[in-house]
Parts: sequence; structure tokens; C-alpha cells
Amino acid sequence: MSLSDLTFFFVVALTIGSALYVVTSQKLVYSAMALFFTLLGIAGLFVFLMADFIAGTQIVIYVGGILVLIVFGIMLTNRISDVRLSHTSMQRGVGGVVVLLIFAGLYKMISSAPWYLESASAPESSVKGIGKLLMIEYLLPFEVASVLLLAALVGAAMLSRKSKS
Amino acid sequence: MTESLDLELGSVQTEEMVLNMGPQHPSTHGVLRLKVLTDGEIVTRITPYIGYLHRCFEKHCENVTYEQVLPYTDRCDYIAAMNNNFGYAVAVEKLMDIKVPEKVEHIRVIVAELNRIASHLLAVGTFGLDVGAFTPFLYCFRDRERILDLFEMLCGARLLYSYIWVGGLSHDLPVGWVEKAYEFLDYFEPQVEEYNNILTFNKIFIERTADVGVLPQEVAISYGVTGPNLRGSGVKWDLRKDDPYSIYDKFEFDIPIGTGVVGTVGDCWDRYYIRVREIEESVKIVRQALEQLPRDGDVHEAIPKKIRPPKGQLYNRTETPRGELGYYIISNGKPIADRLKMRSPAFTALSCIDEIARGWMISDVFAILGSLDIVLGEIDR
Amino acid sequence: MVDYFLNLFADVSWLAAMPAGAQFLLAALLAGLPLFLFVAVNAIIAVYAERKVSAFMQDRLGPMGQGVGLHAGKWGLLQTVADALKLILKQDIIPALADRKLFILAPFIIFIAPFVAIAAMPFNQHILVADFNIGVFFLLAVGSVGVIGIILAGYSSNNKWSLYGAMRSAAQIISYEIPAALSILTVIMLTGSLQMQEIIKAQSGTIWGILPNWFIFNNPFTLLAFFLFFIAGVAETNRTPFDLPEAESELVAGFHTEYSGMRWAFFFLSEYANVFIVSGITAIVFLGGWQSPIPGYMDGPFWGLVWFFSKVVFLILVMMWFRWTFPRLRTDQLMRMCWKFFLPASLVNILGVGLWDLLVN
Amino acid sequence: MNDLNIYLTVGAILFSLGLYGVITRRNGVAVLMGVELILNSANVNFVAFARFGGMNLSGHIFAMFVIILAAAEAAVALAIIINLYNKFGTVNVDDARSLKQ
Amino acid sequence: MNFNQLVEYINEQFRKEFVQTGEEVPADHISVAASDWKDFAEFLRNDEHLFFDAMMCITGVDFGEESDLGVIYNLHSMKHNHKLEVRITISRDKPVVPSVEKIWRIADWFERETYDMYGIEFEGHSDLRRILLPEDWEGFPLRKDYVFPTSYHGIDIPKMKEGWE
Amino acid sequence: MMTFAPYFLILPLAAFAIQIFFGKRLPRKGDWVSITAVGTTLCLAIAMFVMMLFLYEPGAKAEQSFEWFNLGELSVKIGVLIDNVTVIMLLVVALVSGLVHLYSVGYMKDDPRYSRYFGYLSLFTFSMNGIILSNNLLSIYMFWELVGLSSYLLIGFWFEKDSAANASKKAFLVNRVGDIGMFIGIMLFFTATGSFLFSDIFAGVAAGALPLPLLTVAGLCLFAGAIGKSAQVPLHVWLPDAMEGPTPVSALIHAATMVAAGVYLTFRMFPLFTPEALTVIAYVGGVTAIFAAIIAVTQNDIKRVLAYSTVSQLGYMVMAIGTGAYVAGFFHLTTHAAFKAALFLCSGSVIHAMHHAYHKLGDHDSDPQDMRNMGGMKSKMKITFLTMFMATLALSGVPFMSGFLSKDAILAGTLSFATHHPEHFLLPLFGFGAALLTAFYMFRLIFMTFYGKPAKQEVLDNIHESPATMTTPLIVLATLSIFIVYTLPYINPFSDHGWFTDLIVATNSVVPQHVNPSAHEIAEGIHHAHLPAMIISLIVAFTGIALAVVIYLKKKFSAEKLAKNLALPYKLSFNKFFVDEIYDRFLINPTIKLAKAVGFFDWEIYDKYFINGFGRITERLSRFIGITMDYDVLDQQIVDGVGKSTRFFGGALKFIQTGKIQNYLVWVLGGIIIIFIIQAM
Repeated sequence: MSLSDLTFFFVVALTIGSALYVVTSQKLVYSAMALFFTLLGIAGLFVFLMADFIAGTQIVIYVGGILVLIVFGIMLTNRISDVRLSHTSMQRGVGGVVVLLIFAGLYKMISSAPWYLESASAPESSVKGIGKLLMIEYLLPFEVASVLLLAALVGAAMLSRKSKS
Repeated sequence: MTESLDLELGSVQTEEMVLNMGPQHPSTHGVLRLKVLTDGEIVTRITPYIGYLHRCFEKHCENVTYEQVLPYTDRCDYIAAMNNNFGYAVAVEKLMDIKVPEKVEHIRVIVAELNRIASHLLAVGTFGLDVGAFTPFLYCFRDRERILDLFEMLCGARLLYSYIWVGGLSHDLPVGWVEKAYEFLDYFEPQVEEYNNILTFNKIFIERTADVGVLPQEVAISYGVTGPNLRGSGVKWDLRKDDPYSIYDKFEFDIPIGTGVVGTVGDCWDRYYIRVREIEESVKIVRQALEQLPRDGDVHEAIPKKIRPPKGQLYNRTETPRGELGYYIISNGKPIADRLKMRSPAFTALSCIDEIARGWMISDVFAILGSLDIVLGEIDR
Repeated sequence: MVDYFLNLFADVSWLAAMPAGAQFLLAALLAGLPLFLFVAVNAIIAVYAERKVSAFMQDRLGPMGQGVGLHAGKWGLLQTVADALKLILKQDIIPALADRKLFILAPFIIFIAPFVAIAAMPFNQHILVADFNIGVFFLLAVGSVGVIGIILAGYSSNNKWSLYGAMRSAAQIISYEIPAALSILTVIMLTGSLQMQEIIKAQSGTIWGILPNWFIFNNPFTLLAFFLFFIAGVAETNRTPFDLPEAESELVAGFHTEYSGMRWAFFFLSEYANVFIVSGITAIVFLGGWQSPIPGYMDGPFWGLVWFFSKVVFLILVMMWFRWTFPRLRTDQLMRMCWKFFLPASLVNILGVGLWDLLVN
Repeated sequence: MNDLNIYLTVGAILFSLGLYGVITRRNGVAVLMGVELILNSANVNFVAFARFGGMNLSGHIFAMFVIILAAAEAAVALAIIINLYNKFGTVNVDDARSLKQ
Repeated sequence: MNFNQLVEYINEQFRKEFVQTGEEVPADHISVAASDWKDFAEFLRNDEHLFFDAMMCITGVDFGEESDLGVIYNLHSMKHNHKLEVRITISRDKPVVPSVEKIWRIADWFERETYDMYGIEFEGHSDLRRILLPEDWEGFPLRKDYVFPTSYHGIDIPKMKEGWE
Repeated sequence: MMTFAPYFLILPLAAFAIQIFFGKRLPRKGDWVSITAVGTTLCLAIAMFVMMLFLYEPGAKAEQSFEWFNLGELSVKIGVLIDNVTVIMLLVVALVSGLVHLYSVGYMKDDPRYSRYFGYLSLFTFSMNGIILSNNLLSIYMFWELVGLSSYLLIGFWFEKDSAANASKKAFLVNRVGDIGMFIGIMLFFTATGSFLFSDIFAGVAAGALPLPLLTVAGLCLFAGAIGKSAQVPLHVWLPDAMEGPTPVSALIHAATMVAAGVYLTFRMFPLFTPEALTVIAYVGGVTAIFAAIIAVTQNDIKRVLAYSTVSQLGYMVMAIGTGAYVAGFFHLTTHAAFKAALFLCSGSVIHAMHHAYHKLGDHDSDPQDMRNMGGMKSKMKITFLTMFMATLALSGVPFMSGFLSKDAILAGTLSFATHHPEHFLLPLFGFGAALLTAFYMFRLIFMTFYGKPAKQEVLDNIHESPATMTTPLIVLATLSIFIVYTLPYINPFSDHGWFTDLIVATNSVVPQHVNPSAHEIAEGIHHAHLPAMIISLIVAFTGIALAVVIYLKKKFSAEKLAKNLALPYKLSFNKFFVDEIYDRFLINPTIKLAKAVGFFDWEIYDKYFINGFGRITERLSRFIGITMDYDVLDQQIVDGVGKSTRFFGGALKFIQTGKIQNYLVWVLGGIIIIFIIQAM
């Protein structure tokens, strides 16, 4: 096993292990913290997949944006004077079984499906390629996404506004 | 699009939180504790808790002779000890009907005004510090140091002078002091411009202080707020002019009042700027007093051998840098006062904090507190 | 730099047998190590500089040593070293009610972010750990990791002041990241590349034969972008007048109120590393990086290093100048400034650069 | 590692874990974290297909859209959760069950 | 208005023969019964010609171990620039005075201080707590019959009296 | 010339952006930003104009298009077209806009939203330039809507006034009606020819891409947009109301430029119109011309008179296009822009003066726009009077004035049209009638405003001439209403032969089968009809002036008495033919009534009788069943049995309905697993 593989499995282990912690930890902030490592790990996977731009985006938006938002959410919705924010789970047994079954199904599908394999030649710069695609082929979805973001922004602002009584 | 989306943090509903400011906190100017109820960063109520520095001043006064009270007055407002000495001396002199020599009066006015400058410098500097400007603080201290040097030359002490005695002074002016004082004034006068440049008219400083913590006139009067704080609210009231004691009626000076140049009348900036301008006025008074100072005469001349005021009572008030300092003295003819009550200006100024800081943000509480310029030694006594 | 190591590996058989990715990682590690060391030293020097600069601005002397014996050296040169020693030796206190794990983790997250960022920073034509395809973007991305650390530090301390500091800091950094990124976008629009070296190379040559062709001089919009980015950068590093998260006169020490000793030193180091990075990015993106200010003269790797550092030092000094001159803003004013002035301005700026590029070029 | 199946498996594991989080968590924010995991698993798949499955850069684009969507989703979801908290005083999704008869 | 005019005016406008000037020379204060104080204070505050809008000081007094307690109010008018001293004497056994907190806001703290030192109750005060001394302090220290405690929270208080005399 | 084109768009847009974002903070509130921008475009326009004159080539044309975006198969091109028409239009817009900007500095001086005002003006200039420069229907439509938007913003600029807010809404909505038609038209052409470019569409239509009837419909749809924007009957109702906006805006938008956009569009699209469509256009124009002129006779608000006059003149232009004399129509557009802008700005100057006078007197109730309050201002406001008088002469069609030339050309066109098609004899009648009325009401306006005695002498005493920033534009515009400006290098006051007619030439229709007369034939016809038309129009104009002199200057007849004698026409005219009321009664009220009727039916009839009837029937039935059926058997055994079993199943099932979404999710996942299993089997 080469060093590259080692690194890869380390990243995978980090990702999956911390993801497991996210969904099992009894402390909310620890979950968020584990999510941080999961997201970093996934960014690492992207690097292995030669998607450096997506990796960067992942860190900027997920870590810098969404995760912070989540932490804010945690702090705004709990008595912040209490450090040990714990939370409980339910239907763990049933959930576990169901999810395991689902995973088994998925795995079977992955392993048995005849995937169309074509090793894409890694583009010289994925940034340029992505940029071109976004501005030409995916212009409309791109614009729609911007509208979606705007709508989400306005919606979120409206939702969390204090009702003027 | 006239109405912009209100995306600031304040619009998210949060729970009220109790924040204990002090008694150990960098910006409470002493051991003051403020229990602050906040909603996010917005202050909903402030309850001051004082008394951490209570030293039984009034109880002491009922147990020691009039002469012995004097050092205690130093320790009440330790930032402006000369003014406190002055007020006490004037009160007892009135009670005993003593007339002090001209020279003594002049020297008293000079040191009192110098101490007023020193005190205001401290207030201005720390106020800058409260809103995050560090450099003006050190500039102010640099200049305050020179005044303290003058006082040291005068009586050997740098903070607690006990210089002004009942009926006179502890020491006569040392040789060369007047020249040094002139030298200081010549150096100091242009410095005020520097403070204005670095702090007063700084855009961020104005943003932070203008319109913040407005203290309206009626409220100020009702809360018994006096001194620069009252004048900041636009009331032209200064005991040196309106109820002159000592020889203040001999000098020409203005009483600056808040005009709301950059915000509302009575906001933090006004209170701050009053102090800057009072520094200028005090410099004027010191110059006049130095010019009129009689060169000969004995400063100990009128000091009574034994201080034993006749039976009676008296409420006497003088203007310290923080406002009206009142002494209520009841004498029953003994060398020890029957009752000596000190009415301290900072005490009244602090009492209005809840009224004016409510609804502002946490950062503003410090700006407001700083603008009131309180000295805990005087509040707690 | 990395290429240099990779070439070296090619000669060693067992290293050459490794997959390319692993070789790359190793090379990056080897190339990065001295730079990381350099950053630590940078903080020590910067702290000393800050003390001296502030002292001179405030009409005093700052740290001084005198006489013989244990003192802070000539002109107080050893003051920071002594401080560092003190911090290392100091008792490490973790408040009883704090969340231990997060409390310990937080400084590291904050500390790692700027150190990783250094990897993408070209010091001259050759000294560069890795020239990422997404260079500038990488820096922005890594920069946003630190926020998590700050929030954690504030949260785990179990102290209201810390929490206020953390919340303020998070809001502030995230907000100012947007105008900062948008300002850099103007330059990216002109160069068409995110790569650091490309951006620097795009700034060679002159304008009207006199001025160096740096982006700050390139057109009015990039000039504005320079100011926007630099100010937003100051805000991102939590320095005065944007030091709300640690405002000592309000929040005691903000998110690191409860930290002491070595852990606190991490905050301190990362602050100065961040200062270096922001100045570095500004120098690279707007001031031509290692390009000589007199185009065509005094080029070359050594001069490149000199120019780069002199630009960075200049910008750091400007930041210190800010710090010791301005009062602090209030939270709402800070946010208002970002959302109502910086963001629209940087958006308009992008439009402006686009038009400029279209019309002039 | 140059094998599509590994990435797909990692994606499937992340998906299952996310699903588990969504099913079992009481706290709304924790549920949201589960959703983020699910979205990320999709991203891993997209990018993996982009690398191996001939999807080329389109896969990257899709991943980007997913990230954008996630950002919007997180913002709105948290706004809803905060609203929920203001209304019911709790963020436990199963406490807010006015749907129940 | 000087003191005599004030007295005359009060007697005319408020109540006939309300003020009996004391035998002190010079006459500079007026004495009021505790029961009249509230009405009289409102009159002083609101009357156009008196308009005592500022309260300068409240002083508690103990006239001696055997005699009464007193409260002294120093009033001042910013508008007319005249001042007045009002004195209320109350019995040591039942020291109750109506509060004027609502009329002069500063009276809030001054009354608390007087209560703190003399134990004079101010009727109608919204928040009559100790202000300078700790909440759990026993006794009212400025009373002439105050007995010094020997210990505070288990800490012995040394007798250092000789130093003062 | 192509290189200049972007600046016409960029400069005003940049000015707009700067004004909106930073305007308030700039010195002088940033009016210089807009003025500089528009001034620069004016310089560029003049440069282009001079270039055009030097070139002196009738068919000069420069076009550049580029692909804007493509969605799959669809490739949408837009671009810029510059020919002589464009150059002249650009000059007109830049000139009037520039002068109005200058004028506004004085007029809007103390307005709190001063910088925003200038921002809007710049936005308008930007979008108007966009319309002119476009070589395709798509961007025309976009800028068309932008023009509508800026018009909306400017009409409602003083939105504190209800009337202004309502007027802006009305303008917007009425315009939408036309724009829907226009959009349909554009889309018809687009689907037929697959392009928005004029050249492509013309080529496509010439190749027969649209069958003739559809072409007529498409053309009329396009024309619907023009009806809305150029305020033709029946969509003219918004323009008079639009006078609620600031007067300079009225001058710029609602007299000289925006309303001309409709005419411009029709002009550009002329080759596409079939004879049937043209006939409709001609009648719409003719009716508008006479209709508005009649209304204008009785109005008392100075700006309203001008507004109706504008509507009437626009009708002229449209009629000219309809009769094929569309070069004349464009000529009239150009001359009209100058003198109508002058008239509006003059009226603004008068209103400004009146307003200040009232303000000084402390009178806030009197209407400064009402002509009945004016009079005798001739001596007080000399420049305003002189310039307004010149513009009036031009509008009335008095020789030596520009209006004479262009109006004459139109009348000749209609006359010629009627000679070829005698069944359309009404058109010249409309034309000459409107000319008569125009002369009459314009002089009525002059006499009522500047001659005679005012209602209150003290008002007159306080009248002062407006500042130089306001009078300079007046002088410039008045100068431009002299004939010579348009006929150089030939100087014949009775012929419109000049650079204008040399450079603007008609193009042939592209309608297949060539049923329209060619451009040359039309020109010939007009030429023949020129002399009679001129004579008649002169007679008509002077009759109108004479009537006005007799009634309003000499006061030989009392206007009131006339009104009483002609009660019905007067009433019709005074109340604008009750168009608004008719719309109210026949469009708005019926809609409301319909809604009410439906509501009534729903509640009163359906609900009360049908539903309740069912209820009653059911009640009877149940009572019947209840009495007849055996209580014990049915109730105790069957009903209770059902109840019990329901409770049993309900009790079992209620554990499933927890209200917890996560529980439901588990069930859903269970379902998926089952599908998996079935798939696997």
C-alpha cells in the first residue's frame, strides 16, 4: 500500500468516523465539531478526485458558511449559559436497522451495477472549465441558483424577523 | 426599496441574559458592579451595585477633629483631591466665619483649576479608552503628569495633597513655581487642539458617542446631575459663576454647554466635549490668577489655632470637576463635628445610568459610563 | 520549491516508487516546514514591532533594557522572547466549568488555519510551497476555517464575555469575507487566473512607462478594490478599529478571556500570522508581490524576496498605525458598514472592472 | 485510489449515516446536520462520476449547485428552527407536533 | 427670593401659618411635619414661583441618643436660583417619612443611603434596600447608639479606636 | 460612428448608478454627474450629426450585432443599428434631455429627492437611447419597458401626492395593455422568422414567413405598443394624468421623447405593415388628432392643454404613417420635439413663477397651473413669453416656423391619400379640423396666460422671470422651431425641402405581393398635394388664430356664453368625452359587478338553495328513516358494532400517527426497502 493510499484511507476514515460521531454524539456542539471534520474530509476526497475548485468551495461555503450558521443556530436556540448542551435521540434501534438495510441495498446496487467507466482526462485547470460551463451551458441554472439564494436570504430574514406587534 | 431589510443580529429573538459587569472589569472605572440585563447585545435594564469601596467617611468624620477630616476628603475623589480639600475648607471657614488672605485665595484657585485640568484629562483619556482609542489616553496622561509634577513641587504629594487647609494652605509657593506654571500653560494650551484632532472629531469616535446615551435637561436636573454632565445637557449652571465662592467672581471665563453639534444635546459626545472645553476655560482662569497673584503675604496667617466652629449648621457647595460637591456640617461647638455629610457629584451622576443606557448596546454602556466620569471613591465614600 | 523536492525524489528509488500524490504531499511538507518556522518567528518580531510602533505613536519609549543582568536586552529586543518564555512556563488553567475538549481543541483550529494558508503564498519567484491552481481561492477558503475555532473558544469557555466575543467575531469575519472575496475577484477578472504566480506575473511591466503595472495602479476600480480588500482584511483579523471580538474595554478579552499560558499564545501567534497573511495577499494581489517597484530593475529571486517583504512590512505597519489611531466601532455600525457600504461598493466595483476591461482593453 | 466503487461506497455510508441522523435526532439542528451529510454524500458521488464516469466537469457543476442549494437550505431551515424555538420554546422536532390528532 | 420671602410666599400660597421659623439665628431652614411632607414637596416642586426642580442633598441626622432623628432636604431651583432647607424631625422609635422618590428622581438613592445609615423608613419608596453597606449588615451605623460589631462573617474586627482619638 | 454608440448607453447608466448610490453625498447633490453624462452624449450626438451632414448619404447605415445568449438551439442576437434616423433621434433625445437637465437644476432646486430625480432622468435617457440604438425587437422591448419604468418613477416622483401616485400607476397599467399587444406581435415575428433583428425579420417577411392576415394581425399587435406609449385613442388616458409629474419631466418624456417612441417604432416597422393595418393606423391617428384637439379647447389647466395638444400631435404623426407619408411623420416628430418641449418648459417656467408668487403670498390653496388665475404676465416674463409665443406659432403651423413645414407635409400626405382612396375622405378632414383647433387653443392659452388681466393683481406683482438655467433651454428650443434649421441648405419657407428630407428617405414595403404603393409613388403623391394642402392649412391656421383673438383677446364673444350655447359639445370636450368615466362604467365597474354577481350566485343561490336544500332533504329523509327503521336493531347492533370495530382499528393505528416526521420517514424507508427486496427477487 502506497503512501497515497494511506493518506486516502486516512481521509476516508476521518470522514466516516467523524460522520458517525455527528449522528451519535449526545452533545450538540460536539456534533457540529465532528461535522467540521467530516466536511474537511470530504474536501480531501474532492482533492483526490482532482476537483480542487470544488474542494475550495466546499471549505468556503460549508465550513465558513453553513457550519457557522449551524453553530449560530445551536447558540440561538439553547440556553447558552449552559455549556453542556445535550440532546436525545429516538427510535435508535429501528432507525439503525432500517438504515443498515438501506445501506445494504445501496451497496448491492453499487457493486452490481455495470457502471459506465470513462476516465476523464483531468483538465488543465478545472476552474477555467467550470467557469466556461457555468457561463455557457449552465447559464440558466446558474441564474436560477442565484435567484434561489436570494429567495432563501429574503425568506430566512423574514422568518427570523421579530414580528412587529 | 426605501425600506432596507433588517438583517442585523438584533432582529433575532433571543433570551434575556444577565451579565455581571464588574466589580472587576477594565472599564467600570473602579470597583463598580453593574447587573446588566441584555437581550442579545441590547441592554434592557441596568442595576448598579455600589459600596465596594465604602470606607465609612461620614462615620470617621464624627470621630475625628475638623483638621483630621481633611486627609479623608482627599481620598474621596482621589482624581481631584485639591477640589475636595477646597470645598471642605470653604465650608468650615464659612461655618467659623474666617476671612482668608488674597494670596491664599489665588493659590487655591490656581491649584484647584490645575487639578480640574488634570481630572478632565483623565476623564477624556479614559473615555477614549472606553471606546477603544488607546493613544489619546496616553497623550492625556503625558500632560497630566506635568500637572502632577507641579503639585509635587508644591507639597510633595502627587495624588493626595491635603494642601488646602482650613484658613490657609499647608505650604507657600516654592521659588520658581509660578514660572514653572507659566511654562506648563504655554506648553499645554496647544495640546488641546491635538486631543481634538486625534479624538474629538474622529469620525468613528463621533459615530460611537454622538446621539448615544442622551440625558435630557429635565431628567438631568431631576436626577441631581451636576457639573459637566449637566452642562452637557445644555443647562448653563456652574457654581463658580452662579453661586460664586472664594474669588471666582474676579475672573473671566465661559461656561461651555452642550449644543449637540454632532448629535443630540446631552449625548455622550456633548458630555465629553464639555470637559475638553472646560480644560481651555480652566487654563484661562489659571492664567488670570497667576497674573493677579499677590507676591507677598503669609499663607498660614489665617489658620486658626483650634478649629471649634460655633453651634450651627451649614450646607456649602463648591464646583469640583465632577459637579456640585456639598458638605452638610452640623456643629455643636465641639472640635468634632456632630454630623458631616458629603454630597458627592458622582453619586448622583451614576444614579441615572439605568435611565440613559437602557435600550443601547453593551458597547454603549461603557461609552455612557465613561462619559459620566465617575470616581468610585467618591460614590462609595 | 515543491518541484525542487519532487525532482530530488526522482533520484531516490524508493521515493520515486511512491505514487505521485504521496510524493507531492511529502514534498509539500518538506517545503512548508521552514516557512512554518518562519511564521512563528514572524509573530515574535511583529509583537516587538507592535510594541515599539505603538510606543512611538504614543510618545513613549516602549520596552527598553538597561544596565547589566537579566533585562530585556538592548532597546528591549528580548522583551518578546521573554514574554514567550513566560507564556510557555505559565500554568495552564482550564476553568472548571469549561468544556474541556473543545477548550483544548479551539486554539489549534485557530492556529492551523493561517499556517496552512502560508503554503500558498509565494515569497519570490521560487519560494512557494505549492502553487495551487486555485491559489487565491485556497487562501480565502482556509481563512474561513479559523472562525470555527473562535466560536468554539468563546463557547467552550463558558463565559458570557467570551461568548459575546465569539458571536461578534463570527458575524464579523463571515460578513467581511464577502467584500474581501469580491474585491479579489476584480483582479481575478483581469488576470483570468486564480494562481498566485500568474497574478503576480500579470502585474509585470509598466503603465505609461513610469508606474509599475500593479493592480493598484491598473485602474480606478482595482485601486478601490485594494482599499476595500485591505480594510476588510483588517476587519477579518479582528484588529482595531474592528477589534470588537476582543475589545478589552468592553468584553475584557473577548473570546480568549479564559485562556492563559501557551493556549493563549496560540491565539496571539495566529493573530499575527493572520496579519501577515492579509498583508501578504494584499501585497501579492494588488502590489505586485515580488515585482520590483522600478520595473526591469533589481529583479531576481533575492530582490523578489526583499520587495515582497518590504511590501508586507509596510502594510503591517499601516495596520498598526490604524490600531493605535482609531477608536473602536460598535457591532451594529460594523455590520452596517459591511453590508451597506462595503458589499454594494465591491459589487459595483466588479461591474466597473468588467466595463473597464471591456472598454479600455 | 482510482476506483469508482470506493467513492460510491463512501458516499453510500455517508448517506446512510445522514439518514440515520435525520431519523433518530430529536433536535432540529441535529437533524439539519444529518441533511448536510446526505447532501455531501450526493456531492461525493457527483464528483466521483465526474472523475470516472465520463461526466467530466458537469459533475463539478452539479456538486456546486448542490452546495449552493445546501447553503440556501441551511439558511431557511435554521430560520424555521429559530422560529420554532420562539414559538414552542423547544427545538425538538417531535415536540412540535401540532399535526398530531 | 430670599429666605424670608420664601417663607412668606409659602404661608400665603400653601397653607396659612404653615411655617414657623425656628429660633435659630440666622433663620435658614423651615421645619415640616412628616405627614405634611409629601404634599408640601409636590407644592415646592410644581409651584411656578418656587419651582424647586433640583434636590441637592438629603442628610440624615441623629440629634443624640435620647432625642429624635431628622432628615434634612436641601432644595434648589435652577430656574429662580434660590434654595431652601427643609427639616423633618421624627421619633427614634418609629422613623417613617414619606418618600419623595417620584418627585425628585435622585431622592431614590439619597433615601436609600439615609435608610442605610439611619434606618429611617421612606414610605412609598419602590426599592428601599441598603446601598453602600452589604445586604446583610446589621444595624444602622450613623446612629449615635450604634454598637460596633465584633466580627463580620467570622472575621474579628480589632478595636483600633485609640488611633483616631 | 459605431464607436460612439456604447457611450450613449454607458454614460447615462453610470450617471444613474452614481446618483442613486452616492448622489446625496456628492457636492451639489451630484446634479453635475447627470448633466456631464448627458452633456457628453449631446456632444457625441452633435458630432455624429455633423458627420452625417458631411457624409450626406441618404442610405447610410452601420449595424453590428452579437450573440447575447443561446439556449440550446435558440440563439438570440441583439445589436446596434445606426443610420440617419438614429442619428437624428439621438440628437433630439440628447438635446432635449440635456436642456431639460439644465432646466431642472433651477426647477427642482429645493426638492428633497433632488439627486434621485437626476438619477431617474439619466435612467430615462439611457433607456430611450437604448430604444433608438437597437436593431432588434427584443432589446427594443426591454428598453421600452425601462422607459415605461422611468416614466412611472418620474410621474410618481412626488408620490406623497395621491394624484401623482395614482397617475403613475395609471400610466403604468395603461401602457401594459399596449405592451401586451406589442409582446405578442414581437413573438409572432420571432416565431415566424426566428430572429429579433430588423433585417432578419424584414427578410423573413419579404420571403413570406407570415401569411398576409397574420401579418396584419402581427403588425397591429406591434402597433398596439405604439398606441399605449404614444397615447393614441383609446389608450390616451394616461398622458394628461401624467402631468402630475414635474414639468421638466413632462417636457422631456411626455412631449418630446418617450411618447415619440411609439411613433418611432411604427416608423421603423413601417415596411411590415399591410395596407389593412395601415388603414387602421391612419384612422387611429386621425381620430386621436381631432379627438384630443377638441378636448384641449376647453381645458383650463395649462399643462393639460399641452398634454392634449401632444396627444393630438402624436395622432398626426401616426396618421401620417398610416397614410404612407411616414417621412413627414418622422419630420413632424423631430420638429414637434423641439417646440413642444419648449412649450412645456415655458409652461413650467410660468408655473414656477406662479408657485413662488403664491408661496410668497402664503396662498397654498390656489392652483398655480390654472390658466384662469393667470393673465398679463407678458410684461413680467419677457423671455418666457417670447419663446412660448414662437413655439405656439410653430405648433399652430404658421409659416416660417418648423411646425408649418412638417404639418404641411402630413396634411399633404393625407390629402394625397384621400385623393387616391376617396372612401377615406375623413382623414384629411380630421387633419385640417385638428389644425384649426390647434391654432385656436394654443392662442387661447397664450392669451389667457400672458394677456388680459389676472384674477388677482397681487399675484402678478410677485411674478418674476425664472433664473437663467431655466430660460437658456427655452431660448435654445425656441430657436430650433424656426424653419431654417430644418431646410438648410435650401431656404424656402414654403417647402420642406432640405437636409432632412434629403437624408431621410422612405423604404419600400416588404409585404409580399407588393400591394402597397412604393415609397417613390407616395412621395410623388405628396408632392402633388403639397400646394392645395398648404393653402388650406394656412387658411385653417389663421382662422383658428383669428377665432382665438376674437374670443380671448378682444373678448368680442364671451367664452362662457359660447359654452352655454354649445352645451353638449362643451360638456363632452370639457369632460374629455367621458373616456375615463366610460372606462369606469364599462370596464371597471362591470368587472366588479361581475365579481359581485358571481359572489351573489355562489352565496345566495348555490349555497342557500342548492346546498341547504340538500340539507333539508337529507334531514327529512333521516327523520323518516329514523322513525321508520327499528331503533334497536339498526342502532344497537349494526351501528354500535361498526363503532366498536372502528375504535379497535383506530386504537391499533393511532400508534402510527405520532405527528413525528421521523416516524413517518421510517415507514417511507421501510417501503423503499421492500421495493429493494422486490427488485432483488
